[in-house]
Amino acid sequence: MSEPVRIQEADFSQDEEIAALKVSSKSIGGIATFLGCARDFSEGRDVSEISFEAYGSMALAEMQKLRSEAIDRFGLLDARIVHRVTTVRAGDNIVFIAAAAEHRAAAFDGCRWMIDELKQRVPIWKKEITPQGESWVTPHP
Amino acid sequence: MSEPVRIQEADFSQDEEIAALKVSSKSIGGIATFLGCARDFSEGRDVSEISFEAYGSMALAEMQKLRSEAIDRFGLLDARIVHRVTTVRAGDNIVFIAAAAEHRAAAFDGCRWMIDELKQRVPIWKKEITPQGESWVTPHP
Amino acid sequence: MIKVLFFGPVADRVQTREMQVEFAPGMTLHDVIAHIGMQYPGAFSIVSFIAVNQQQVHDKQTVLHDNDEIAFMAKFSGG
Amino acid sequence: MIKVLFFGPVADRVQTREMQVEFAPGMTLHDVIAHIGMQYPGAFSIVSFIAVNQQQVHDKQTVLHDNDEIAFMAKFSGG
Repeated sequence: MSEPVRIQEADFSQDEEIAALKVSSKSIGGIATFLGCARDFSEGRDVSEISFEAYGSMALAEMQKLRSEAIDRFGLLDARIVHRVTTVRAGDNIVFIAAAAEHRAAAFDGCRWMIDELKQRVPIWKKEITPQGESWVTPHP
Repeated sequence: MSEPVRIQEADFSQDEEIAALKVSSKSIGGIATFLGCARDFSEGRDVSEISFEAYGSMALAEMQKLRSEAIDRFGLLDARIVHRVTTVRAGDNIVFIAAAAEHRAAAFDGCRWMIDELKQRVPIWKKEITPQGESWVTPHP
Repeated sequence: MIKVLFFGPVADRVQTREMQVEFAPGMTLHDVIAHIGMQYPGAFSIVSFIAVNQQQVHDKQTVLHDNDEIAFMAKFSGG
Repeated sequence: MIKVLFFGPVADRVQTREMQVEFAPGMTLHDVIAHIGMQYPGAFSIVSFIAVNQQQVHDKQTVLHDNDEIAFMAKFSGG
Protein backbone atom coordinates (compact mmCIF):
# COMPACT_ATOMS: atom_id res chain seq x y z
CA MET A 1 0.00 0.00 0.00
CA SER A 2 1.43 3.40 -0.96
CA GLU A 3 1.84 6.16 1.63
CA PRO A 4 -1.16 8.51 1.94
CA VAL A 5 1.07 11.59 1.52
CA ARG A 6 3.68 11.59 -1.21
CA ILE A 7 5.89 13.80 -3.36
CA GLN A 8 6.92 11.96 -6.50
CA GLU A 9 8.01 12.37 -10.10
CA ALA A 10 5.77 9.60 -11.41
CA ASP A 11 2.15 9.99 -12.40
CA PHE A 12 -0.52 8.48 -10.13
CA SER A 13 -3.78 6.60 -10.62
CA GLN A 14 -6.99 7.90 -9.05
CA ASP A 15 -8.37 4.36 -9.01
CA GLU A 16 -5.40 3.17 -6.96
CA GLU A 17 -5.63 6.12 -4.54
CA ILE A 18 -9.37 5.58 -4.08
CA ALA A 19 -8.87 1.84 -3.54
CA ALA A 20 -6.25 2.62 -0.87
CA LEU A 21 -8.65 5.07 0.83
CA LYS A 22 -11.46 2.56 0.90
CA VAL A 23 -9.33 0.01 2.72
CA SER A 24 -9.23 2.32 5.74
CA SER A 25 -12.95 2.16 6.54
CA LYS A 26 -16.22 0.53 5.55
CA SER A 27 -18.08 3.60 6.81
CA ILE A 28 -17.09 5.83 3.90
CA GLY A 29 -20.17 7.28 2.22
CA GLY A 30 -18.48 9.91 0.10
CA ILE A 31 -15.06 10.68 -1.32
CA ALA A 32 -14.34 14.13 -2.73
CA THR A 33 -11.23 14.52 -4.83
CA PHE A 34 -9.40 17.33 -6.50
CA LEU A 35 -7.07 16.75 -9.41
CA GLY A 36 -4.90 19.67 -10.51
CA CYS A 37 -3.66 19.44 -14.08
CA ALA A 38 -1.41 21.49 -16.35
CA ARG A 39 -3.26 23.89 -18.64
CA ASP A 40 -2.02 24.93 -22.06
CA PHE A 41 -2.19 28.61 -21.28
CA SER A 42 -1.85 30.93 -18.33
CA GLU A 43 -2.87 34.59 -18.28
CA GLY A 44 -3.02 34.72 -22.05
CA ARG A 45 0.34 33.08 -22.80
CA ASP A 46 0.85 29.64 -24.28
CA VAL A 47 2.54 27.31 -21.84
CA SER A 48 4.32 24.32 -23.28
CA GLU A 49 5.69 22.85 -20.04
CA ILE A 50 5.49 23.45 -16.30
CA SER A 51 8.40 22.48 -14.12
CA PHE A 52 8.14 22.01 -10.34
CA GLU A 53 10.69 22.34 -7.60
CA ALA A 54 10.15 21.52 -3.93
CA TYR A 55 11.89 21.88 -0.60
CA GLY A 56 11.29 18.17 -0.32
CA SER A 57 11.70 17.42 3.40
CA MET A 58 9.70 20.46 4.51
CA ALA A 59 7.04 20.01 1.80
CA LEU A 60 6.41 16.43 2.82
CA ALA A 61 6.21 17.34 6.52
CA GLU A 62 3.75 20.18 5.74
CA MET A 63 1.60 17.89 3.61
CA GLN A 64 1.52 15.30 6.41
CA LYS A 65 0.47 18.00 8.89
CA LEU A 66 -2.15 19.23 6.44
CA ARG A 67 -3.65 15.75 6.13
CA SER A 68 -3.79 15.24 9.92
CA GLU A 69 -5.30 18.67 10.48
CA ALA A 70 -7.95 18.06 7.80
CA ILE A 71 -8.88 14.68 9.31
CA ASP A 72 -9.31 16.30 12.75
CA ARG A 73 -10.98 19.50 11.61
CA PHE A 74 -13.55 17.92 9.27
CA GLY A 75 -13.97 14.53 10.94
CA LEU A 76 -12.66 12.73 7.86
CA LEU A 77 -12.27 8.96 7.84
CA ASP A 78 -9.13 9.23 5.72
CA ALA A 79 -7.35 11.55 3.29
CA ARG A 80 -4.56 11.42 0.72
CA ILE A 81 -2.31 14.08 -0.84
CA VAL A 82 0.02 13.39 -3.76
CA HIS A 83 2.07 16.09 -5.50
CA ARG A 84 4.26 15.49 -8.51
CA VAL A 85 7.60 17.30 -8.69
CA THR A 86 8.81 16.98 -12.25
CA THR A 87 8.21 18.64 -15.62
CA VAL A 88 4.71 18.25 -17.04
CA ARG A 89 2.92 19.18 -20.27
CA ALA A 90 -0.67 20.29 -20.93
CA GLY A 91 -3.15 17.75 -19.62
CA ASP A 92 -0.69 16.06 -17.25
CA ASN A 93 -1.56 15.51 -13.60
CA ILE A 94 0.10 17.71 -10.98
CA VAL A 95 -1.63 17.22 -7.64
CA PHE A 96 -4.25 14.88 -6.21
CA ILE A 97 -6.22 15.42 -3.02
CA ALA A 98 -8.85 13.03 -1.67
CA ALA A 99 -11.05 13.31 1.40
CA ALA A 100 -13.22 10.42 2.58
CA ALA A 101 -16.06 10.91 5.06
CA GLU A 102 -19.32 9.38 6.15
CA HIS A 103 -21.22 12.17 4.43
CA ARG A 104 -20.50 14.35 1.45
CA ALA A 105 -20.42 17.78 3.13
CA ALA A 106 -17.35 16.92 5.22
CA ALA A 107 -15.66 15.27 2.24
CA PHE A 108 -16.11 18.37 0.05
CA ASP A 109 -15.15 20.82 2.79
CA GLY A 110 -12.07 18.81 3.77
CA CYS A 111 -10.90 18.34 0.19
CA ARG A 112 -11.26 22.01 -0.68
CA TRP A 113 -9.54 23.11 2.52
CA MET A 114 -6.57 20.83 1.81
CA ILE A 115 -5.91 22.16 -1.69
CA ASP A 116 -6.40 25.77 -0.54
CA GLU A 117 -3.99 25.26 2.36
CA LEU A 118 -1.51 23.29 0.26
CA LYS A 119 -1.12 26.27 -2.04
CA GLN A 120 -0.49 28.53 0.98
CA ARG A 121 1.70 26.32 3.11
CA VAL A 122 3.66 23.79 1.09
CA PRO A 123 7.07 24.89 -0.24
CA ILE A 124 6.71 23.99 -3.91
CA TRP A 125 7.33 26.36 -6.81
CA LYS A 126 6.26 26.16 -10.42
CA LYS A 127 7.99 27.57 -13.46
CA GLU A 128 6.16 28.01 -16.74
CA ILE A 129 8.07 27.30 -19.90
CA THR A 130 6.61 29.19 -22.86
CA PRO A 131 7.82 29.74 -26.42
CA GLN A 132 8.96 33.19 -25.17
CA GLY A 133 11.03 31.83 -22.29
CA GLU A 134 10.72 30.60 -18.72
CA SER A 135 9.28 32.31 -15.69
CA TRP A 136 8.50 31.40 -12.10
CA VAL A 137 4.83 31.71 -11.28
CA THR A 138 3.97 34.46 -8.82
CA PRO A 139 0.84 33.45 -6.97
CA HIS A 140 -2.04 35.87 -6.66
CA PRO A 141 -2.54 37.27 -3.17
CA MET B 1 -15.58 7.01 -25.65
CA SER B 2 -18.35 6.42 -23.12
CA GLU B 3 -21.26 8.86 -22.79
CA PRO B 4 -20.70 11.62 -20.20
CA VAL B 5 -24.03 10.84 -18.49
CA ARG B 6 -24.92 7.21 -17.81
CA ILE B 7 -27.07 4.92 -15.70
CA GLN B 8 -25.57 1.47 -15.58
CA GLU B 9 -25.33 -1.72 -13.54
CA ALA B 10 -21.59 -2.09 -14.00
CA ASP B 11 -18.94 -0.45 -11.88
CA PHE B 12 -16.92 2.39 -13.37
CA SER B 13 -13.29 3.52 -13.28
CA GLN B 14 -12.39 7.03 -12.15
CA ASP B 15 -9.24 6.90 -14.26
CA GLU B 16 -11.31 6.21 -17.37
CA GLU B 17 -13.81 8.97 -16.57
CA ILE B 18 -11.02 11.48 -15.93
CA ALA B 19 -9.25 10.47 -19.14
CA ALA B 20 -12.50 11.02 -21.05
CA LEU B 21 -12.95 14.46 -19.44
CA LYS B 22 -9.44 15.53 -20.31
CA VAL B 23 -9.98 14.81 -23.99
CA SER B 24 -12.55 17.60 -24.12
CA SER B 25 -10.14 20.46 -23.40
CA LYS B 26 -6.47 21.28 -22.85
CA SER B 27 -7.50 24.25 -20.72
CA ILE B 28 -8.56 22.16 -17.72
CA GLY B 29 -6.69 23.28 -14.60
CA GLY B 30 -8.78 21.44 -12.03
CA ILE B 31 -11.16 18.49 -11.82
CA ALA B 32 -13.31 18.03 -8.72
CA THR B 33 -14.99 14.68 -8.30
CA PHE B 34 -17.44 13.13 -5.91
CA LEU B 35 -17.69 9.39 -5.44
CA GLY B 36 -20.63 8.09 -3.44
CA CYS B 37 -20.12 4.65 -1.94
CA ALA B 38 -22.19 2.20 0.08
CA ARG B 39 -21.59 2.36 3.82
CA ASP B 40 -21.92 -0.60 6.14
CA PHE B 41 -24.36 1.16 8.43
CA SER B 42 -27.08 3.75 8.29
CA GLU B 43 -28.65 5.46 11.28
CA GLY B 44 -27.30 2.86 13.64
CA ARG B 45 -28.41 -0.26 11.73
CA ASP B 46 -26.10 -2.64 9.90
CA VAL B 47 -26.70 -2.57 6.18
CA SER B 48 -25.59 -5.60 4.22
CA GLU B 49 -26.77 -4.50 0.76
CA ILE B 50 -28.29 -1.48 -0.94
CA SER B 51 -30.49 -1.96 -3.95
CA PHE B 52 -31.33 0.81 -6.42
CA GLU B 53 -34.29 1.32 -8.70
CA ALA B 54 -34.68 4.11 -11.27
CA TYR B 55 -37.30 5.56 -13.57
CA GLY B 56 -34.67 5.07 -16.24
CA SER B 57 -35.79 7.31 -19.10
CA MET B 58 -36.65 10.24 -16.84
CA ALA B 59 -33.57 9.78 -14.63
CA LEU B 60 -31.24 9.87 -17.63
CA ALA B 61 -32.97 12.96 -19.06
CA GLU B 62 -32.73 14.74 -15.68
CA MET B 63 -29.06 13.85 -15.32
CA GLN B 64 -28.36 15.19 -18.82
CA LYS B 65 -30.18 18.43 -17.96
CA LEU B 66 -28.25 18.64 -14.71
CA ARG B 67 -24.93 18.34 -16.53
CA SER B 68 -25.84 21.03 -19.08
CA GLU B 69 -27.09 23.37 -16.38
CA ALA B 70 -23.93 22.88 -14.32
CA ILE B 71 -21.70 23.59 -17.35
CA ASP B 72 -23.60 26.83 -18.04
CA ARG B 73 -24.02 27.95 -14.45
CA PHE B 74 -20.43 27.39 -13.32
CA GLY B 75 -18.62 27.88 -16.63
CA LEU B 76 -17.33 24.31 -16.57
CA LEU B 77 -15.27 22.96 -19.45
CA ASP B 78 -16.89 19.54 -19.10
CA ALA B 79 -18.71 17.33 -16.60
CA ARG B 80 -19.69 13.69 -16.16
CA ILE B 81 -22.37 11.93 -14.12
CA VAL B 82 -22.57 8.15 -13.71
CA HIS B 83 -25.08 6.39 -11.44
CA ARG B 84 -25.21 2.66 -10.88
CA VAL B 85 -28.59 0.98 -10.62
CA THR B 86 -28.01 -2.45 -9.20
CA THR B 87 -27.44 -4.05 -5.80
CA VAL B 88 -24.25 -3.04 -4.01
CA ARG B 89 -22.44 -4.00 -0.81
CA ALA B 90 -20.38 -1.95 1.66
CA GLY B 91 -17.52 -0.19 -0.09
CA ASP B 92 -19.02 -0.48 -3.59
CA ASN B 93 -19.32 2.56 -5.83
CA ILE B 94 -22.77 4.09 -6.35
CA VAL B 95 -22.43 7.45 -8.07
CA PHE B 96 -19.64 9.45 -9.69
CA ILE B 97 -19.70 13.15 -10.48
CA ALA B 98 -16.85 15.08 -12.09
CA ALA B 99 -16.56 18.76 -12.92
CA ALA B 100 -13.66 20.14 -14.97
CA ALA B 101 -12.86 23.84 -15.07
CA GLU B 102 -9.99 26.22 -15.70
CA HIS B 103 -9.77 26.96 -11.97
CA ARG B 104 -10.60 24.97 -8.88
CA ALA B 105 -13.37 27.13 -7.40
CA ALA B 106 -15.72 26.49 -10.33
CA ALA B 107 -14.83 22.79 -10.37
CA PHE B 108 -15.68 22.38 -6.67
CA ASP B 109 -18.84 24.50 -6.84
CA GLY B 110 -20.10 22.72 -9.96
CA CYS B 111 -19.36 19.24 -8.61
CA ARG B 112 -21.08 19.89 -5.30
CA TRP B 113 -24.09 21.47 -6.98
CA MET B 114 -24.52 18.46 -9.26
CA ILE B 115 -24.57 15.89 -6.45
CA ASP B 116 -26.89 18.07 -4.33
CA GLU B 117 -29.28 18.54 -7.27
CA LEU B 118 -29.05 14.91 -8.33
CA LYS B 119 -30.38 13.85 -4.95
CA GLN B 120 -33.28 16.31 -5.30
CA ARG B 121 -34.20 15.87 -8.94
CA VAL B 122 -33.30 12.44 -10.27
CA PRO B 123 -35.91 9.68 -9.89
CA ILE B 124 -33.82 6.97 -8.25
CA TRP B 125 -34.73 5.14 -5.04
CA LYS B 126 -32.57 3.12 -2.68
CA LYS B 127 -33.61 0.23 -0.50
CA GLU B 128 -31.45 -0.89 2.41
CA ILE B 129 -31.24 -4.59 3.08
CA THR B 130 -30.36 -5.29 6.71
CA PRO B 131 -30.32 -8.49 8.77
CA GLN B 132 -33.69 -7.28 10.14
CA GLY B 133 -35.29 -6.87 6.72
CA GLU B 134 -35.56 -4.41 3.86
CA SER B 135 -36.66 -0.81 3.82
CA TRP B 136 -36.81 2.03 1.33
CA VAL B 137 -34.73 5.00 2.35
CA THR B 138 -36.68 8.12 3.21
CA PRO B 139 -34.50 11.11 2.48
CA HIS B 140 -34.08 13.82 5.07
CA PRO B 141 -35.79 17.08 4.20
CA MET C 1 -54.81 4.48 -23.06
CA ILE C 2 -52.85 6.25 -20.33
CA LYS C 3 -49.84 4.32 -19.05
CA VAL C 4 -49.35 4.71 -15.28
CA LEU C 5 -45.98 3.79 -13.74
CA PHE C 6 -44.99 3.11 -10.14
CA PHE C 7 -41.47 2.78 -8.76
CA GLY C 8 -39.71 1.77 -5.57
CA PRO C 9 -41.73 2.35 -2.41
CA VAL C 10 -44.89 3.35 -4.32
CA ALA C 11 -44.73 0.21 -6.49
CA ASP C 12 -44.39 -1.89 -3.33
CA ARG C 13 -47.60 -0.42 -1.92
CA VAL C 14 -49.60 -0.60 -5.16
CA GLN C 15 -48.13 -4.07 -5.70
CA THR C 16 -47.65 -3.42 -9.37
CA ARG C 17 -45.24 -1.39 -11.47
CA GLU C 18 -47.58 -0.43 -14.28
CA MET C 19 -51.26 -0.12 -15.10
CA GLN C 20 -53.37 1.18 -17.96
CA VAL C 21 -56.18 3.70 -17.59
CA GLU C 22 -58.77 4.20 -20.33
CA PHE C 23 -58.25 7.58 -22.01
CA ALA C 24 -61.20 9.97 -22.37
CA PRO C 25 -61.00 13.35 -24.15
CA GLY C 26 -60.64 16.27 -21.71
CA MET C 27 -59.23 14.01 -19.02
CA THR C 28 -56.94 15.75 -16.51
CA LEU C 29 -54.19 14.54 -14.24
CA HIS C 30 -56.61 15.09 -11.37
CA ASP C 31 -59.01 12.55 -12.85
CA VAL C 32 -56.32 9.85 -12.92
CA ILE C 33 -55.21 10.67 -9.37
CA ALA C 34 -58.82 10.46 -8.15
CA HIS C 35 -59.35 7.19 -10.00
CA ILE C 36 -56.21 5.40 -8.77
CA GLY C 37 -55.76 7.23 -5.47
CA MET C 38 -59.10 5.93 -4.26
CA GLN C 39 -57.98 2.34 -4.79
CA TYR C 40 -54.54 2.80 -3.20
CA PRO C 41 -54.71 5.56 -0.60
CA GLY C 42 -51.75 4.10 1.32
CA ALA C 43 -49.56 4.31 -1.77
CA PHE C 44 -50.60 7.84 -2.63
CA SER C 45 -49.79 9.11 0.85
CA ILE C 46 -46.07 8.79 -0.02
CA VAL C 47 -46.32 10.23 -3.54
CA SER C 48 -44.23 13.43 -3.60
CA PHE C 49 -43.68 13.87 -7.34
CA ILE C 50 -45.75 13.28 -10.44
CA ALA C 51 -44.33 13.19 -13.95
CA VAL C 52 -46.21 13.26 -17.25
CA ASN C 53 -44.06 11.99 -20.13
CA GLN C 54 -40.91 12.11 -17.95
CA GLN C 55 -41.45 15.75 -16.97
CA GLN C 56 -42.40 16.78 -13.45
CA VAL C 57 -45.87 18.30 -13.34
CA HIS C 58 -47.22 20.38 -10.46
CA ASP C 59 -50.59 21.40 -11.89
CA LYS C 60 -53.20 18.71 -11.35
CA GLN C 61 -55.45 20.38 -13.94
CA THR C 62 -52.94 19.40 -16.64
CA VAL C 63 -54.92 18.00 -19.57
CA LEU C 64 -53.80 14.56 -20.69
CA HIS C 65 -53.46 13.14 -24.16
CA ASP C 66 -53.92 9.61 -25.37
CA ASN C 67 -50.80 7.46 -24.78
CA ASP C 68 -49.41 9.80 -22.11
CA GLU C 69 -47.12 8.18 -19.53
CA ILE C 70 -47.73 9.18 -15.92
CA ALA C 71 -45.43 8.29 -13.01
CA PHE C 72 -46.33 8.56 -9.33
CA MET C 73 -43.14 8.81 -7.31
CA ALA C 74 -42.00 8.88 -3.69
CA LYS C 75 -39.22 11.22 -2.62
CA PHE C 76 -36.04 10.42 -4.49
CA SER C 77 -33.18 8.79 -2.59
CA GLY C 78 -30.51 8.26 -5.23
CA GLY C 79 -26.86 9.24 -4.98
CA MET D 1 28.16 25.47 10.27
CA ILE D 2 24.76 26.79 9.28
CA LYS D 3 23.39 25.31 6.06
CA VAL D 4 21.49 27.86 3.96
CA LEU D 5 19.14 26.62 1.21
CA PHE D 6 17.60 28.43 -1.75
CA PHE D 7 14.85 27.17 -4.02
CA GLY D 8 13.09 28.11 -7.25
CA PRO D 9 13.05 31.83 -7.97
CA VAL D 10 15.32 32.67 -5.02
CA ALA D 11 17.90 30.08 -6.10
CA ASP D 12 17.87 31.56 -9.61
CA ARG D 13 18.70 35.01 -8.25
CA VAL D 14 21.35 33.85 -5.80
CA GLN D 15 22.68 31.52 -8.52
CA THR D 16 23.24 28.74 -6.04
CA ARG D 17 21.03 26.31 -4.16
CA GLU D 18 23.06 25.99 -1.00
CA MET D 19 25.73 27.78 0.99
CA GLN D 20 27.43 27.38 4.37
CA VAL D 21 27.70 30.13 6.95
CA GLU D 22 30.16 29.89 9.83
CA PHE D 23 28.33 29.31 13.10
CA ALA D 24 29.01 31.57 16.08
CA PRO D 25 27.43 31.13 19.51
CA GLY D 26 24.50 33.51 20.08
CA MET D 27 23.98 33.97 16.34
CA THR D 28 20.41 34.89 15.36
CA LEU D 29 18.43 34.48 12.17
CA HIS D 30 18.78 38.23 11.74
CA ASP D 31 22.57 37.89 11.60
CA VAL D 32 22.37 35.40 8.73
CA ILE D 33 19.84 37.54 6.86
CA ALA D 34 22.07 40.58 7.24
CA HIS D 35 25.11 38.63 6.11
CA ILE D 36 23.58 37.05 2.99
CA GLY D 37 20.98 39.70 2.23
CA MET D 38 23.68 42.29 1.76
CA GLN D 39 25.32 40.17 -0.93
CA TYR D 40 22.06 39.32 -2.76
CA PRO D 41 19.56 42.14 -2.20
CA GLY D 42 17.69 41.26 -5.44
CA ALA D 43 17.12 37.72 -4.23
CA PHE D 44 15.97 38.77 -0.77
CA SER D 45 13.39 41.16 -2.17
CA ILE D 46 11.27 38.13 -3.18
CA VAL D 47 11.79 36.14 0.03
CA SER D 48 8.39 35.74 1.68
CA PHE D 49 9.03 32.80 4.02
CA ILE D 50 11.96 31.66 6.12
CA ALA D 51 12.26 28.20 7.63
CA VAL D 52 14.66 26.96 10.27
CA ASN D 53 14.97 23.19 10.31
CA GLN D 54 11.90 22.84 8.03
CA GLN D 55 9.69 24.95 10.28
CA GLN D 56 8.51 28.40 9.27
CA VAL D 57 9.93 31.08 11.51
CA HIS D 58 8.60 34.62 11.81
CA ASP D 59 10.83 35.97 14.57
CA LYS D 60 14.16 37.19 13.19
CA GLN D 61 15.58 37.20 16.71
CA THR D 62 15.38 33.38 16.72
CA VAL D 63 18.66 32.06 18.11
CA LEU D 64 20.41 29.56 15.86
CA HIS D 65 22.27 26.41 16.77
CA ASP D 66 25.20 24.76 15.06
CA ASN D 67 24.11 22.63 12.07
CA ASP D 68 20.77 24.40 11.71
CA GLU D 69 19.27 24.40 8.22
CA ILE D 70 17.81 27.71 7.04
CA ALA D 71 15.73 28.12 3.87
CA PHE D 72 14.90 31.44 2.23
CA MET D 73 11.79 31.00 0.10
CA ALA D 74 9.67 32.96 -2.36
CA LYS D 75 5.88 32.69 -2.26
CA PHE D 76 4.80 29.11 -2.83
CA SER D 77 3.15 28.25 -6.14
CA GLY D 78 2.54 24.52 -5.91
CA GLY D 79 -0.71 22.73 -6.61
